[in-house]
Amino acid sequence: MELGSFIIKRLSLMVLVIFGVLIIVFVVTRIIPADPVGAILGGNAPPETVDAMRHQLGLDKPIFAQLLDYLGGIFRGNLGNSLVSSRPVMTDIMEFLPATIELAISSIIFAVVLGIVLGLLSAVFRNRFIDHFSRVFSILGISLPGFWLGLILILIFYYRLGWLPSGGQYDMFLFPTRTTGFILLDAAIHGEWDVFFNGIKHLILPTFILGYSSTASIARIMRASMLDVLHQNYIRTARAKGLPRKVVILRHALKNALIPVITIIGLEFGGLLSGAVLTETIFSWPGLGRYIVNSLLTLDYPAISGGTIFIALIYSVVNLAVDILYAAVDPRMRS
Amino acid sequence: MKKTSSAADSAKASFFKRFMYERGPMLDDVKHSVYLWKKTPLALIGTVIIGLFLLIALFAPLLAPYDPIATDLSRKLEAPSAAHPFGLDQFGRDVLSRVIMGSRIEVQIIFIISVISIAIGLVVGIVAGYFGGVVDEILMRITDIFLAFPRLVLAMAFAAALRPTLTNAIVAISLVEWTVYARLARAEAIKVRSQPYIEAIKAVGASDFKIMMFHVLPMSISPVIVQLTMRMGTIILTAASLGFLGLGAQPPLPEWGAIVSDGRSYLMNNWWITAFPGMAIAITVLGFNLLGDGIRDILDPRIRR
Amino acid sequence: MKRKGMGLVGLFLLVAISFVAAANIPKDTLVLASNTEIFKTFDPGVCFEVEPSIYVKNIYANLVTLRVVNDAFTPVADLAEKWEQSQDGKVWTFYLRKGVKFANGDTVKASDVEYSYRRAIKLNKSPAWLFTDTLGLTEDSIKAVNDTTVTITTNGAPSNVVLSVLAANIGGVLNEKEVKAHETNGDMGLAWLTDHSAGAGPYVLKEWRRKTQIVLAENKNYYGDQPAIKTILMRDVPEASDRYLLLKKGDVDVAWQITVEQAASLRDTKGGDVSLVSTPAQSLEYVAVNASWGPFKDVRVRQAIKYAIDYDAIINKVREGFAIKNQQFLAIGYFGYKESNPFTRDVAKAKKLLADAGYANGFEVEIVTNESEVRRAQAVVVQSNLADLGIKSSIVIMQAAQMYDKYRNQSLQMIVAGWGIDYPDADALAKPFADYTVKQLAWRNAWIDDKAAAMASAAGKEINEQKRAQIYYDLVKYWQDNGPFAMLYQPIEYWGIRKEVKGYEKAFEGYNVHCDFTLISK
Amino acid sequence: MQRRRGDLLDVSGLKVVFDTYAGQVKALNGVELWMNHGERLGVVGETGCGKSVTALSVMRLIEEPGRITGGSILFEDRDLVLLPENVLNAIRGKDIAMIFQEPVAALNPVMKVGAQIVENIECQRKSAASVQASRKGGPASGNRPQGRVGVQRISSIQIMRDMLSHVGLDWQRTENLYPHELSGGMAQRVMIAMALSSKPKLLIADEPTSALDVTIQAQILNLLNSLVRETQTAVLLITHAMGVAAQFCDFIAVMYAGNVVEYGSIRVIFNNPLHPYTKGLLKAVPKIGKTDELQSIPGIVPDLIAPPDGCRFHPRCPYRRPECDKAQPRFEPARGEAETDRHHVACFLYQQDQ
Repeated sequence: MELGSFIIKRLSLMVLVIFGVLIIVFVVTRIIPADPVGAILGGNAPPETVDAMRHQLGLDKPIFAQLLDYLGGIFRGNLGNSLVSSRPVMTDIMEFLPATIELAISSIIFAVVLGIVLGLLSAVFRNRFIDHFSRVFSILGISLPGFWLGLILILIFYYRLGWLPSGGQYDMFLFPTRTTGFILLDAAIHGEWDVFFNGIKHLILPTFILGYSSTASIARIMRASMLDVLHQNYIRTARAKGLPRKVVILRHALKNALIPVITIIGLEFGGLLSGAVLTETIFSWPGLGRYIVNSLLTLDYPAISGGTIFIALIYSVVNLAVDILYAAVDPRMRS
Repeated sequence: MKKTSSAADSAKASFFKRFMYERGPMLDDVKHSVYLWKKTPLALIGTVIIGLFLLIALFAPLLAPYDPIATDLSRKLEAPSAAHPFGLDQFGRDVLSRVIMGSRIEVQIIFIISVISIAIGLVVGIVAGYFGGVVDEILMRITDIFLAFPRLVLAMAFAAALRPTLTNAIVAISLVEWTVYARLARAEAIKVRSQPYIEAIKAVGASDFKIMMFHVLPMSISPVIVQLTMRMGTIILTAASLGFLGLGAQPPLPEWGAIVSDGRSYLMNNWWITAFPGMAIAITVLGFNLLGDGIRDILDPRIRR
Repeated sequence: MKRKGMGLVGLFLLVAISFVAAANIPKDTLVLASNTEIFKTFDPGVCFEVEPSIYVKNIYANLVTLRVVNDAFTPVADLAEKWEQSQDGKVWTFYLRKGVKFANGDTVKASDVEYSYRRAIKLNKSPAWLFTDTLGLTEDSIKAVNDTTVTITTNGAPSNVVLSVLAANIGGVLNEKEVKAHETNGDMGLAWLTDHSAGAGPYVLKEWRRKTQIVLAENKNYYGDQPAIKTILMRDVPEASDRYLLLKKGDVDVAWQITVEQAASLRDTKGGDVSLVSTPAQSLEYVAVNASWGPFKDVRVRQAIKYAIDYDAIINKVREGFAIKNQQFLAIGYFGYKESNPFTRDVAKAKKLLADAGYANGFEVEIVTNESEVRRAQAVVVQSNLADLGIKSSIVIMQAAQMYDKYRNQSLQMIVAGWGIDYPDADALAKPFADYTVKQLAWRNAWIDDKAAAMASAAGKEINEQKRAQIYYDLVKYWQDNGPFAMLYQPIEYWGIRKEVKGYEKAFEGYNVHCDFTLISK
Repeated sequence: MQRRRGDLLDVSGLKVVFDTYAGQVKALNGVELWMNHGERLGVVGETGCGKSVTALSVMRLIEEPGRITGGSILFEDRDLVLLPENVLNAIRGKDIAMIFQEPVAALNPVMKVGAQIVENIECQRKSAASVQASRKGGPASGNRPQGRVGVQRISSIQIMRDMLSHVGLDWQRTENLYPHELSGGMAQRVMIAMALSSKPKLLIADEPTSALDVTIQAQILNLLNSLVRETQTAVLLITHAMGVAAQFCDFIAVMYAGNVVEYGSIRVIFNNPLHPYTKGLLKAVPKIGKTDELQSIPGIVPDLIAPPDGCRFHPRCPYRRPECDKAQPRFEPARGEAETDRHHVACFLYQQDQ
């Protein structure tokens, strides 16, 4: 019941924020210095064609009318047509979104599982080898530029060793049946196990590159949080009960230590979405991140606004989910 | 004469004693910090790295053996040699010189972004926290809106919209970074506002501006600085990422991310173009992270005890 | 429980890794690696980009097509088996080949031609000006007389121009019935044709997974010989280094858009599994100055710039030799082309010209170019060349969209750019480069020269070939002396290919005006 | 080995140090105290004198960077200092239970309080079973109910509910609450219910009332009093309030800077305090009906990193003698007191061989 009202409050806040997001995105796309028409027509088109195109896109209207058009369009689920692909931006996004979500989910699972395990071991075996290893691993994770590391890993694992593919979602000559757009899910649904395992193989490097820095942050937070929790009075109480160390750690410390970790999973997801932009570029991943980068480079403003709005939307929804999860895990949050 | 001087001495001594006594806890604190510093070798390594980084940036024109922008196409893509330890790039420029001169750009990026984002963050945070109510609500919702974007994505959008140059990348990152400090400053301002002495100062007739300036601001600075050292690594990475995507510094500026981006087509045959600037980014960010970790550990009461 | 889970995950990964064994590329399949971002549509009425045009040409048949004969483009029959021109040269009649079928089995009729051309004009997309401006067509200009005869009424453009335009993408013939079946909201099939095909060319578009791959399959109903390559798969690989790696590892047959350095290393290493194919490109690289801006108003300053540039360094170093020196606006092999390269780097001469113009101490100028690596490198060379004259220049890199926007407004001082040829006729070059009234390059650089404009215009209308050639010859001379352009070179296109690929060279001989996948085999 | 002075607990010569940045904090410097089954011993002293450290040491709950460097803690027949962790776990919670100063913080914030009590009951069952198994039916220990392995969880829940009712809480309302939903007093009742649910032989109460409102303090003490009276549980009460100790305990150990300076029955401590520190402490306690000014002990608690040589109290001691900073006074029985009062003191004023 309390949780319900919390969710409602949080949701209404999110609606407000999303509205702000729309305005910011509009402003951003309208301060673009170049005439997007140049982007569509390329270098050879004569000025008459350019003017016609401007009119066609409604760019000759006053700015306020453009804003209304834009907001009206969005509320009807119409993000406009991409200047580059000439397709509705919504169609483009729906085509590229599953790949990004697939990569993001696989990375966040990787990051959360490995991060928590490393952080936990690190705190429990403080100043032992595993702690030093995990800390070095973590500090490198947040220090190494992913775009650079990615290039190097391709060189090693694809070119030198030949163990992993260099990029893409699956090998060529595979023509996966598509239902949902999620390669692995579709492959599983249709029993195309060659596609499934091929997809997994293609996921390994990008997942590592994308998830590494999150793994590192989560491990660091987990370690600090665990060390903090281990000093709490209730841990002493648990020990005073005569519970074995393992039980004290897993039953009493872990859940408490996870609470701050949960809050940063939301933030880390933002980091993942940011990172996806780079990772997708390096690993030829057909996702939304690359779509946005290309839109930015070609100043395809409907695509920029659509893509950014979607990313912000996903991020907000994930943060909402994390907040709810947080409330569900920590009883103190509920009242 | 002698007497007076000794009196002065003793006055001085007593002043010193009093000073020491009053500042005792603070000095203990400093001692403690130095102790913790020494005890965490990683923080020490971080300090050394950042020290070197700053020195290199400071003396870059003296250290760089060649002009980082001068091209010599006849010698392009030469492998590392004694004369050019990091090799030559696709324009025949000395990679070492570019990396060294690049450190200046990184320092510039960090410095300007810090100043801008802290300035915005402090103003927004302090005003929101100090006044509370509707002002707080509005400012914090604006902050939330900025936080609703993954940082790099928003920075990319700003950078592209403003058109990609180093300056604009700096502005773009600042526009994204300030939220961090706004939240910190707000928390501090709320803490300070509820202190009884603020009521007293108000009763005496101090203006809101004065209170914010002389009482809230100083309290907010130190958590902001701590946060800053921890975010510097991220700032460099963000700037480098923008550079890598072609949305940041533009050639021939030797910004490290841009160098990696430019050289990535040469990765296979001419690894040195990307390897060295990439390592420079990694090491510098590592240094900042180690330093930030150290500072956090030292100031964190939980770890202190 | 937990341990079992871990074991499962481990097993899973092992199985996944064991699928590593690379699939060999079948004999009847050609795999290309390219950055496919440039692909926006496969609609012949819309598509106007270089690489996608090649695909469109292999999917759609036109009335006529171009072949390279003796190094020059020559129109040859395609869907039309013969054609004739009226006395005044304005009305063209085309007679269609009989029994030709579209890929879906429908017969190609004159009404399909009429529909396709009218559609292109009505859509008024990027290439539409070729029909409307160059040929002066309106919707009424195209008429299907009967099932196999179609007439086209032009503005009297020279026959080479007309046939070249008809052979371009926009002249691709669509299956009217199929397109109409896929119309949504009266868009004339615009949405559907973006990623579907309805043509009569040797291939059909089988699949386009954006940012993943583009797959062409043979058209079983093609009227000509069935191609040796049944499937052409283009993998989207945005990074040049990845493309090169894939090629070297044999995971692709051909790599497009590799860097000049990679290309040079392929060219210089003989006898490997990978070699290089190259052909002159249908484009020109140039440096241009704004003739209405400050010092560049003076023709001597413009000439000084032309003598300052180190053309050889750009050709041999920046392009690694993948360029042909060509200092006029006519491309090699084009009507009226005669080799004419009067400019070489001569700092003394350039300095004297500057001093005569009153700029002995130089001036400051902004050089604009776009993100392309080669362009940037060229700008850097030009920058240092200008520095030798005392001209201080700064390089501003803009995104293409922004650069063209400013360029159109005549608001750039100096630019390093290129011009892709729209159709293979001298007219497609002379007008943009010399005739400011068409508001193309001459206009953008504010070179308002009525004499040059008049000559370009006259040449465009002249039906007598000898006279026409003479006008171009004079125009080139006048333009080289007075114009705002320093032509750097005509690029050479190149591709890295595996040794088992045969006939690629022949197929890409006419790149990008003409390119025929059916000539490739393995 | 010296004679056991108490049949339940005998702490002797207990030394604990903490390694910190500034040096080694010598927190306990040879603590001496003992008690029999069912007795109540109060440990009093100023903040930082080592009371809580003593309590934690008995449970062997001293954590890094602290460690026990000497002495023994005999509990019944075993020296807790020497026992391995797994054997200790069988004693903790079962034979010795503990309640803490800040009851809310001492409860796991993400577990319902009922579950936390049940956990304790189950834990004791398991360890009882394993102890019995390891002892192969050796002497069954004391007054605990005989648990069997696999006893239904239901019965644990029942015990939990009984215990909650016992400490005056409505179990229906309380068992599903989280710690943050409890007041301090309720939380301490929960802690008491938890601690006593296993019927321990010794309950260590570390300042159980200090963090509570004054009115609640009395309630909790009364509750504790009645409960331990019923079960004859021995209590080691750590407190800084002499009054509380006087009300509740049979014996008192006065601690100063890591040492027990005086030990004895309530009667002797209050009527015949010997150690100057005890005297000072008593003067600092307000008494109803007396108008004397409250006296505080001049000076501050010494720095335990570099404690004063000799008797640690000597810098503040009004009766300081020359030998006081030379050596540590021995902890010896006071002369002329009844054996049952166990009056011991560590002060040169009363040193016998002088």
